[in-house]
Amino acid sequence: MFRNQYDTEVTTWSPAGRLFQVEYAMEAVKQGSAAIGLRSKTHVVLACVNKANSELSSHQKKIFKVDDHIGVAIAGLTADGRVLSRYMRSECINYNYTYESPLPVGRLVVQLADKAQVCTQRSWKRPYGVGLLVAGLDESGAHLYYNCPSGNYFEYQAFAIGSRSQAAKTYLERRFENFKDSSRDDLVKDALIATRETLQGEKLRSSICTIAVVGAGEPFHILDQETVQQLIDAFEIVVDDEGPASEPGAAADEGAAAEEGAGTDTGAGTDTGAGADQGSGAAPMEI
Amino acid sequence: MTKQQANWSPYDNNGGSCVAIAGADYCVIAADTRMSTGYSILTREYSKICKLADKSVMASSGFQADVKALQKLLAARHLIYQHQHNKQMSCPAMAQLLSNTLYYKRFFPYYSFNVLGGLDNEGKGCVFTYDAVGSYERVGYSSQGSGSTLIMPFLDNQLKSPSPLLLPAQDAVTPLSEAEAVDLVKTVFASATERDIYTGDKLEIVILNADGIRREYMELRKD
Amino acid sequence: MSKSVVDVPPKDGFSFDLCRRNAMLSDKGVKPPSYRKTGTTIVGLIFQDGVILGADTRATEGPIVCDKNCEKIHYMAPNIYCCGAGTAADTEAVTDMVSSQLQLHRYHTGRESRVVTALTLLKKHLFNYQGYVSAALVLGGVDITGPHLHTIYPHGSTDTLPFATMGSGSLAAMAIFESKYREGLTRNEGIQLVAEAICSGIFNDLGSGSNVDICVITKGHKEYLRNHLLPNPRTYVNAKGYSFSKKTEVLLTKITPLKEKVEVIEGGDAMEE
Amino acid sequence: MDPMADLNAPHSMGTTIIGVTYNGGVVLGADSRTSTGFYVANRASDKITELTDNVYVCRSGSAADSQIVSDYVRYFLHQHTIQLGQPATVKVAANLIRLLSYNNKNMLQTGLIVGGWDKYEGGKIYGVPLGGTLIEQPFAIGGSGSSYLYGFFDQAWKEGMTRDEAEKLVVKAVSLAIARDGASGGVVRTVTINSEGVTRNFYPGDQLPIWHEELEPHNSLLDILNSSSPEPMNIQ
Amino acid sequence: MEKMTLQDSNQPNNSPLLNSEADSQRTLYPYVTGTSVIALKYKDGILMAADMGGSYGSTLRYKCVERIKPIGKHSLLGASGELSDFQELLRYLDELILYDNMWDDGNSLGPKEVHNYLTRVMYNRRNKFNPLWNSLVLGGVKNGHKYLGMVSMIGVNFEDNHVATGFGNHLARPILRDEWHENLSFEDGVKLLEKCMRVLLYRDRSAVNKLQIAKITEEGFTISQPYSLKTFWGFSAFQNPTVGAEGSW
Amino acid sequence: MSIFEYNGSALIAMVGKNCFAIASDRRLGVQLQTVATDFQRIYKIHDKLLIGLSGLATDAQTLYQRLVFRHKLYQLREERDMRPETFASLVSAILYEKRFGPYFCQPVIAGLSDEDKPFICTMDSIGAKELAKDFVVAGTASESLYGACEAMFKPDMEPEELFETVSQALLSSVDRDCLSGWGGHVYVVTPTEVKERILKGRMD
Repeated sequence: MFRNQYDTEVTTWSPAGRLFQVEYAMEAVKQGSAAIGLRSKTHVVLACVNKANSELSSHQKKIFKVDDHIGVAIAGLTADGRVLSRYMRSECINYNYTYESPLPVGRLVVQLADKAQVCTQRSWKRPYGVGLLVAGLDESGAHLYYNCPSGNYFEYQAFAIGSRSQAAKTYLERRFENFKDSSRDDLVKDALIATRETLQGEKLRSSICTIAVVGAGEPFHILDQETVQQLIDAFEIVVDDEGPASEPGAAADEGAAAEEGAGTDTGAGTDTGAGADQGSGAAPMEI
Repeated sequence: MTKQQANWSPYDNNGGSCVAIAGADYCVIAADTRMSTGYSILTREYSKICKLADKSVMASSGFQADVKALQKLLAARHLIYQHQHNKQMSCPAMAQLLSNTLYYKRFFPYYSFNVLGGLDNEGKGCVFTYDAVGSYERVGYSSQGSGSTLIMPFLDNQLKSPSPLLLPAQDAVTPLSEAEAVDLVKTVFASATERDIYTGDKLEIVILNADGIRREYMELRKD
Repeated sequence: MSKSVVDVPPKDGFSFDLCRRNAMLSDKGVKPPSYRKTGTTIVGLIFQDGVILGADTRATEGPIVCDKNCEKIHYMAPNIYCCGAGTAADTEAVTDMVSSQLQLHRYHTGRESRVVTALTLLKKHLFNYQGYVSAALVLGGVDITGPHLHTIYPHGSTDTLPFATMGSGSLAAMAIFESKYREGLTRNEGIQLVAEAICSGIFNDLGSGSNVDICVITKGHKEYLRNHLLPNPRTYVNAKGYSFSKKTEVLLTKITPLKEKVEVIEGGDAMEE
Repeated sequence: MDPMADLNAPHSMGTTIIGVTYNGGVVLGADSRTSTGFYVANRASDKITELTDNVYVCRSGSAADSQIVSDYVRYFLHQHTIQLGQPATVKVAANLIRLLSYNNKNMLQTGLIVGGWDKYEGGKIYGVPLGGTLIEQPFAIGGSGSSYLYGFFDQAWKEGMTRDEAEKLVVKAVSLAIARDGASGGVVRTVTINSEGVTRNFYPGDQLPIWHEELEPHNSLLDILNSSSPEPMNIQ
Repeated sequence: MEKMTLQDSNQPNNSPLLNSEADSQRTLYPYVTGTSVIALKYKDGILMAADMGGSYGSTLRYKCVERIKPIGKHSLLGASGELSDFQELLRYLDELILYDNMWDDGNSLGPKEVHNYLTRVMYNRRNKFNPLWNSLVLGGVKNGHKYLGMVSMIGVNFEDNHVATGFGNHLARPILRDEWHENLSFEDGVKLLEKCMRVLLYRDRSAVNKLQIAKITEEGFTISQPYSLKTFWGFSAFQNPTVGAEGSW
Repeated sequence: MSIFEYNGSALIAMVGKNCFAIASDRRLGVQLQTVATDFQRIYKIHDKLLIGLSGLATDAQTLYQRLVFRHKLYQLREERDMRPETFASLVSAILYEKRFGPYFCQPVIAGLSDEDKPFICTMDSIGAKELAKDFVVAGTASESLYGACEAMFKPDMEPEELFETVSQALLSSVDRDCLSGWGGHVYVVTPTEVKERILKGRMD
């Protein structure tokens, strides 16, 4: 990114039709440590990498429970994320008060996106510098959404945001077709592997990642560290054993995924496209 | 044209009685399930007991719409508390919240008569009893609602707690075992149903102890 | 002290000497007392050989049941009975009064009382008090002209019906009658239907409760089925019973043996002799 | 909203009562509903009461008051008949009613229509509304249902009807009032009095004419569903 | 110390707070009113019955008022009480359902949600001393769950297997409590409702002999054409009540 | 305030095996102020017939005088004591006579009839009799008493057990009623003796 005369106001267009302030905000998302989400028909798993600011500090919380059926993982400005998740919580509580039923995930996501959009159109406001992966369950099934600072939102089968998320995305793109029918535990395992991808060689430990699950019969909750460590230990052994052997198969999967990518992902064809776009570095604002 | 219907009242009394008894390591909360207005029964199966948190349960009688609003408000407040503090509210905390919530409507009160029962931080049973505008007290046992005047003397007789003025302060919990307490609750409700027309149909008993929460039902007179 | 205060049995009618004082009290904001009501479901129907009357047995005072098994089917004459709803004292008194008038009338004429006679006496009394004597009655009986069933309202109006209900449970009972009554019921069907109507009042109206009383009157015969059904037993009795943890403290005891009294009387007799 | 609220209200007859003269006598008509508040206490009451063999009265207003008035008048008329040795005239009956109504106007809430036949004046109708005014009329209507009938009678009544015409008119009028007045309902009763005596007629509630926005009754919706098209219920 | 008991709230008009009848917008007493609505659960869903009368005081002024309306895909609403308030409420619900449909996301408001919404509306209006003068019955089926609930004018709400408003609570529910069971077929359900409606017709002064029965199942709702019920007046005691005892009544 | 609450009172009568107990509290108040702490509410009509009068104390005393008078007349005329049933009818008639201007007084009558069968009865202030087989209560604490008695009553109690039950019911009930209290006054009547006891209770 470069500085130019069109990027000082959020409401100022560039001649190329871009809003640089908004794009900068989306850059903030990329700065944040990675957050990953993936879903099956019945479950959604969120995972994130915990990165402490300094050796001396603890890491910041990046996964928030919104309601029993909704949770978010954030990447970017944690402070903004906190505010937004508080907003989402109160929306859920209000909806529940009026209808005594859970707020459909999609509707919450739209409301959230609308809220973000307002900040892209007011000169005295600043776009939120946070991307949110919204995981939720409603009567139409499990959902995973990505809300970005521009006010856009996308539904995904699986997605990753934040720094070094590309590696995770590559892994997910390779495997996402299986997710739809995979079990909860497999989903968690995939989430952990994807998380490991973003670590670039650093060893995956429960202390640097957080996992949360929501699904049928299972209210949104963050897995405690011990459980996560056990899971990691379990599959690290397996992966160590199977790792090399599974590699070729995985490569074949990748090819298939690339071919079918746009077509197969039900109900989210365009979204996958957008994901691909983003992967290639274009601004995801065209939609 | 008759104008007699114009006498509109924002309150109604939907009747019912509630009892709570605190023991050393348990708490029993009970209420009947009759909902009535005037001389007619609206439904025979309306639970007056509401679980507010893992270790606090409220039983309320009075005006059902107010009770419902109160329960919903407390549920929402408790959710916010959980989000903020990442834990369940303790029973004494809930007791204070309930009091504040009731007093907030001092001049257009919730017409609800509540007992709050639960386990405190030490796992001891606790019962809080309220008036409609939030005055409350921690006691060893209490009853509220249309049959409370019938129930209270017998509870006094069986469970009389030490005077709150004694020094050093003594525990208000009752000396009964859990099974005895449940039995006592059944007796007082069977007795109250004999004489109070607004109490009846079915008794719902909620028992809180270290193992968690348990529900029991017993049939009452249906007339 | 005027002689009327320390009285011999009153001639007739009510005494109003406390009215002014009580009115003064209620002017000062003292609430007038509430009386024992029989919230009540009472019903009656005509079947093929006569009349069946039915009643519940609950008496209430506000929200409290003060009598769980009271009698609401009052005797009027050997062939006439009357169910009462409303203020308990009024129904009791008005039926007692009329039944004694009927008795006298029978002594006088030597004939069986007629239902219309009872009806007229009742409505006359109630109309006189313009609804202040609040008795709502279902009057039934069989006389020389056949079976009759009437309802009498507190203001003194009366109706003649093949099936009738009164009291706070009258709607619940009427719902049963309106959907099931037909002409020419047999005795058993009639009892069954009356019991059903009373039960409907017992279970749907809070002012009515406890047991079902039934009275069957046929030509020259009557049968009073007190507590025909007992549908509401107490649901729970503690097996062990309760003990009292602390005995009551007695300050003073005074014992008066009653034997002595008997002796005194005997002594008196002895003296007389 | 509580419909039980006034169940203890005095039991009154929001009523439709009608008296009509025709060329040989009179026809009296009434509905049969007695209500306390919104509850129908009696759906088949008889509001046309015999005073003597040749004079009847239609009662409206408080049931207790109208019953007591007619009880007294019947008693007086019986005495009167015995003393005179011949039937009382309609006028005498009407006057007795007037007397009671007028002298106790603060106590009584009742409006009555007296109708009958006597050999001196033939068929006569007298209205005695609240307060005790006595008015001889060719036809009289009363009760709460009468407010729906003034226009109809102004249009439909004519002098010198036959007995059949008069009876039809009365039944039609009462059924019209039943259709519009919630306080009137049930069956239609008529009493025809002429030189030959008295005839009572009974028109049950399910055989009354059908008026605006009313439908032919059925046993059950199921009958309609079975008889009509295979389409079970018309889907909206 | 004295505890607040509020036992005397039967006379709330003593409080100046509750006595502000000056505001003219609110329904102080009903003008055009509908009488009872009855509804019950049956084997496949919900059946609801209401007559079509609109009373104006004691005048039966309108006889073609539909008091049962569908709300969204899954619910039926029946109303007794002031009809203008009912219409206002339908307007709210139309908006609610329209907004709900506009999401087009596969989620929709079921009977439970609508019932709860209605409860909130009624309760809020009573809190403002401006009640909607209605008793509402809400029934519906969604995802195999039958739902039947009621809301009163002041927000009292509950669910049951059968409900009735107004006079129905006194005259119909005794019959329903006696005869209702889980596995009622459609035919038996209709017959039971008709039995209740007939009793109401005999005994409720403002009932009109023209009614509709509506049903709602998983497949959708249907509302019957208006029709009338046969009534019975043939008891000999009705023909001549005073036979054998002239001078009685 | 209801006029019945002016002086405050609690009355109870209970049946045991061939015996009965009748008990009252001892407080006389003027609304919330206590005036006397040894007030008598239970009066003897004859050895085996007692009447307790709750409600307005002035009416209770007047009524008692009238009843004694009528009973004495009866004794003179009949040369015997009234049976409890007869006496109850008499009280009922006297009360109903003032239907429209009643004594603010609710009586509890307890007696042993000729065959030593216990008889208890209460009525409202206009004489609607309630004959019970187990217990009857009256006064400002009546609701509490109903509740207590329903839970404590057992059929066929012996005199001492009956005394204990009545006393416990009375004391625990008046403790929940601020208008009655200050101990209790209990009569247990068996065919052979009348045992009158004064109970210690809370004095507030």
